[in-house]
Formats: sequence, structure tokens, C-alpha cells
Amino acid sequence: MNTRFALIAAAAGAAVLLAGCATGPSKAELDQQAMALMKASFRDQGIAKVDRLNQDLGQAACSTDAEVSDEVAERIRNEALASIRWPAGGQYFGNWIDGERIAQSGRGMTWTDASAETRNNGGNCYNCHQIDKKELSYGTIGPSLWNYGKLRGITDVTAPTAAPIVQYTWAKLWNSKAYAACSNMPRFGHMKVLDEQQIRHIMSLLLDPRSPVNQ
Amino acid sequence: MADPMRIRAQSAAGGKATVRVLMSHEMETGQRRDSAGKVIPAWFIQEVRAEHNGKQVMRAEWSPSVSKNPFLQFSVRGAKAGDKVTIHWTDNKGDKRTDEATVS
Amino acid sequence: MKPITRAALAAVVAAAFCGAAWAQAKSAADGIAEYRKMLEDGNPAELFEAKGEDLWKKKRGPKNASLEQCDLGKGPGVVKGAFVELPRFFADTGKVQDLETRLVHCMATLQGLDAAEIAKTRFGQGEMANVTALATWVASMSRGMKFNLSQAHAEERRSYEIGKRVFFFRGGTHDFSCAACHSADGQRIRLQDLPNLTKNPGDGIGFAAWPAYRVSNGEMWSMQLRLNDCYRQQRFPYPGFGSEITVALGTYMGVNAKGAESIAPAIKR
Amino acid sequence: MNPSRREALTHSAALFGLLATAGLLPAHAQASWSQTAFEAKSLADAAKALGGGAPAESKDVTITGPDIAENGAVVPVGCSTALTGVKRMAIMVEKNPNALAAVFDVSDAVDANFSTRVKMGQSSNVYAVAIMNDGKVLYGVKEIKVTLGGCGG
Repeated sequence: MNTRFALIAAAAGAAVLLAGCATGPSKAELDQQAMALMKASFRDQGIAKVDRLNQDLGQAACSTDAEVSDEVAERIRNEALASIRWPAGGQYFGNWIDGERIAQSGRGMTWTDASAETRNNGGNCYNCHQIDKKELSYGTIGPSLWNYGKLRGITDVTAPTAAPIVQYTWAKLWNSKAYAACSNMPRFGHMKVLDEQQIRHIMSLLLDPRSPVNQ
Repeated sequence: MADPMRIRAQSAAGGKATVRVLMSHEMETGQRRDSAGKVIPAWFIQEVRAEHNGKQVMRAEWSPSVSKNPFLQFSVRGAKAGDKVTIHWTDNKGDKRTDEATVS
Repeated sequence: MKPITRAALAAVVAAAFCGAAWAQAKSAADGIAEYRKMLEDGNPAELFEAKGEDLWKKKRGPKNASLEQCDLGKGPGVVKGAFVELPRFFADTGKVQDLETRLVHCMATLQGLDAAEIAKTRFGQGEMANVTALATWVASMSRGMKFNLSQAHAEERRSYEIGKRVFFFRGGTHDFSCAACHSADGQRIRLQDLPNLTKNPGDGIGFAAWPAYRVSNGEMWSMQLRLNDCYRQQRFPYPGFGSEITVALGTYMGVNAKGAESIAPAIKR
Repeated sequence: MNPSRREALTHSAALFGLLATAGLLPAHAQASWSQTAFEAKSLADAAKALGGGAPAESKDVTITGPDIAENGAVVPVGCSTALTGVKRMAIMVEKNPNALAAVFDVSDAVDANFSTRVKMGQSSNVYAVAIMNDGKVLYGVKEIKVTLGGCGG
């Protein structure tokens, strides 16, 4: 039994060696080299420092074209959910006019931006989503948000029946990874891209029955 | 000195030549500010003239609303292969450029 | 004044009527396609091509030499077809190089210019603007040819594998990677179509369209600048000009574009 | 660029230098630039400054351009007419700070048909204007929508 196991192990080892000769560095070696080259190829510029390359669990796990394991995905979602800061005083809403302005802006947090203060930042929303139908120039990476509140039956944002949708939307905006581990949507609140007040405005744009989005 | 223009002059139906010109110019509007907040002064091509075998056939006046690295297309009547088309421009600083092409 | 007011009103009414019918027949995307078509004839990239050709032939630098003996991979002085095979491995440097890093190498070895100094120069300035013009001209000499990058050398295969990993690397304040926007078909940001760069995106799309003249700022953008600004928008720190990851990304996208017809230098939003 | 074109360029540059030295070319064009017309805020004011009367719409004057522009920095536009007796053709963008973008003197030696590219700060009506020898001003108009594009950062 032992001998047989040793033989198999030896054969497997030889196969690895052979494969190594034929194809160059192993997958793990390439992973390591790529990480080292990432660190070596970037430098600080303005507010964009190289520490932005230090990946957290979700960023690291979602840096591949392979599926993330169920177990890791669940960990990412749970950590994200735990990170959500609910709005002070239970006040979820602002005004949709400011919400539209924030949704339109794709600015902020680049090395050409002078400061990382949230008031300089936009939500990039139209880059990926249709929102108000009047805006023809919208992206399609994310789903259409036209009639977002209306389709979900919101007629009064303060009604108890609206609470689940209101809370889900807040959480999605604060940390999108709470619902999809490898979501392409930024974690606006969690990463301090937008502040509470800005998120309130976007909430109004999406959910307020009077918002142009819900007409 | 300003970079050369690119001029294409091609004979077309009806005994004329289609002239396409690309000019290398900033066409600064005078309404933008630099990173320090200072107004960038207007700097743009004001006058464009075209000659066919040495005779002026077109004159244009432009504002800074014409796009950077301007493009211009027009047709010269009676121009045939081998003829010369000359384009001159002058900007608001008095810089000039003249280039010439042969109708193909 | 009166005639214009009335006429203008009539025009607005007419436009509104036409608009309603038109909107159904023609989407915003179709309108954008029409706009792009109109710009194709008379691409200011031609101005940069002409400048690049001059720079290639002109004797310059401390050694007062032209670049006509520069080896872009197909032998000294061979320009046609070189673009659609880059990045590639060069035995003389022992490295995989893209068009721009190879041009800088030639400017250093043949003309005696300072490669490190050029790499530090801002895009659009001084010798960096010259590198972009040269790249524009070199690319134009392969217009209509199909991409065909080599994967014969072990370093070329390694470059592809590194490039793939870099492409999927997520980070920064917005969790973006190249893949976040460029790994699915038929998606767009605003009205701009996003090529799927994980596979052959098709003729004249993605890798096969740069260098390109950007109408938004009236500048010629090389692939290095294209990648640089992608990283800026990704909210990443600053990638060094010609750094290994930028070349590796070029290899990854270039190999994936195999068979795609080059339309570079193109004109882009 | 083909070699003969390049040579032609060099020759013409040299020729231009000679002419300039000989004082055969005007030193500055600014004096003849139609300042008043270019500072006009409206089509009517610009037409007046260019020596025309009250503008009237005409189906014989055509403005060409896209319905929608991907970027306002470069919008391809053209103005044309098949009418005879045209003195000048102009392109105007209603909502730009100054409406008049370009004006072309028409002669018998050119078609009254010019294409260029203009900047547009926002969606606007764009006019092709023909100023006739008799002072009449005729125009064609179309709306061009300007969109926001790209990542916008």
C-alpha cells in the first residue's frame, strides 16, 4: 500500500516537472509574479496612493475569471452586510434633484482630483444604469433603474410596507457586496466615496414617487 | 512655426475638385481656465483663404467655435487633375501657415 | 425680428413632429453611429501620422541619427506589418516590448536620447509627444492588416499570463478592474460601447483601434496613454510608462485580438 | 503622406516665406475679421452684422449634421444651397456664447457647400445661413443633441 502510494506520488511529481518544462512557470508562480509586478509598476500620484492596490478579501477573491466558491462568497456577503451603517435618525431620504446631479457625475477619487472629500465625488450611476428616461446617455453594465420605486410598489416611502425595499436599497448603495460578492458596483458608503447625505439624495431619486424616475 | 496642414484635393464629377483640409491648431476659445484658475487666452484661426492655380476662390472667417485641429471641406469648380490648390490660414496672434496640394 | 420668431417656431414644431416619428425609427445608438461615420472622413490623426513620419526620418538627438534602422521586430527599418505583431519578445533587450517602449529603446540606442527621461515626461509634452506621433505613423503603416502576435517565446507566453491576471485585478476605492467593464459582450458606459477584451472583440475594435485621436480633448492617444487613463478612471495609482504590467496588458489584449483587422489610428469620442 | 505631397508642402512654405519677405502678403488678417458679427448673440444680429436683412427659413438652404453628437467638442456640420446669387454662407450654433461659428465668402469658383466641425456647449439648434447678393438672408435649421459620454471623471 505504502509503496504503491509512493510510486503514484513520484509519477505525479514527474508529471508536474514535465509540465513545468513544457509550459514555463506554474499557475501559482504566475500569480505571485503578477502581484509583484503590480506593486512594482504603479506609483503614488496625487490622492491615488499605491495602498489602493492592497486588496481586501472581496477584491482579492473577485480578481479572476473563475467563479468564487460558495463559502468565500458567503463570507464576503456577510462581512459586507455587517459593515453597513444605517442612516442617522432613521432618515433615509433627501431630495431627488440633488440625487440626479450626483447620479450624473462620474467625478472623484482619481489622481487628477484634488481631494478625496465626498462632496467632490459623483455616484457614476448613469455610467452603468438607465435611470431617468430623459437622459439618453446611459450605460448598460447594470440593470435599468427606470421606475425603480414604482415597479416595487412604493407609493409612500414612509409606509411600513416600503421598509424592506428602502433598507435593501440603502444597503446596496452603502455596500453592494452585501448581496453579490463580486458585484461590479462600487461600495459607495463603505469606501467613503459618498456620504450619508449624498446616499439619501440618490435614495430619493430612486424611490420617491414624485421623482422623475417613477413617473 | 505651426505644423503643416494635410490637404487632399480630388477631382470629382461635374468638373470640380473636392478639397479636404486638416489644420493643426489649438482653437482655444478664451473661455477655459487653467488648473490655477487663470483664463486661457483665445487663440484661433480667424481667416482661411483658398486659391486655385494662384487665384483666390474662397475666403472664410472663423470663430473659436470651430473645433481644435480644424477640418474643412469644399468644392472648387473647374479644377482638374494636376491643378494646384493652396490654402492659407492666419490666426488671431498673426501666426500663418500656407500649404499646397495637387489635384489628383 | 418677427419673421425669424415665427419661422423658428415653425421649425421647432416641425422638428417636434419629425422627432416623434424619428425617435421610433432611430435609437440614440443609431444616432451615435451616424455621428461616428461623419467623423471618419478627415481624422486629425493624419496630422500626427505626418509628424511621426518626419520624426522617423529626421536625424535627431546627440547621435544625430534617424530611426530608419530601428528594429520593430521585423528587422531594421521594416515598419509595415510591425504594429500588428506587437508586443513581442526582443532578443537584444531580453524583454517583451510594446510599440512605445520599443520606440523609446530605438530613440535611446540610435539617437542617444535619454530613455528614462522620456518615460518620465508627461503625455503630450516634449519627446513623449514625439513617441506618440511615431506610434501613430507606425500603426498607420499596418492599417487593414490583421493582428497576429507571437506566442512562440516563453517570455511572450508569460507576458500573456501576467497580462491576464493584471486585467482581472480588482482594487482601488471603486473595486474596479479592467474586467469590470471589458469582459462581457454588448455592454456600454453611457453611450460608448465597451469591447469585450477577454476574447477577439472583432475588427477595428478595442486593441485594433488605438492609437486614436480623441475628439473630447483633441489629443492623439497612444495605447500607453489609453491604459494610463483607464487606470486613472479605475481610481488606481499611476502606472509607470512602459511598466511591465502595461506591456503585459498589451500582450493579453493583442493576442486575444488575433485576426482582427487594425483600423488604427482611429478617431474616438 | 506621399512624397510628392510632402515636397509640395515644403515648396509652398518656402514660397510663402518669399512672398512675406517681399511684403506681398497682408501682415495681419485681424483687421478684416468681422468682430461685430462674431460677437452677436443671435442669428438675426449676426446676419445684420454680415450685411443681410431679416432672416427667413428656406427649404433651399440645408444644414447637415448628426441628430446626436457623442461629444460636443467636435460636431460635424455642413451648410449648403443650390440657389444662385449667394454672397456668403454661415454656420451658427444658437446656444453657444457667440452664435456665429464660421462664415464663407462664396465665389463663382466654389460650390455654396462647406463642411467643418464645431464645438457645442449643449444641445442646440444649428443654422445654415445664406446671405444673398440682394441682401436676403435665408436659413435652414436642425437640432443637434449633445450627450455626456465616457466615464465622466
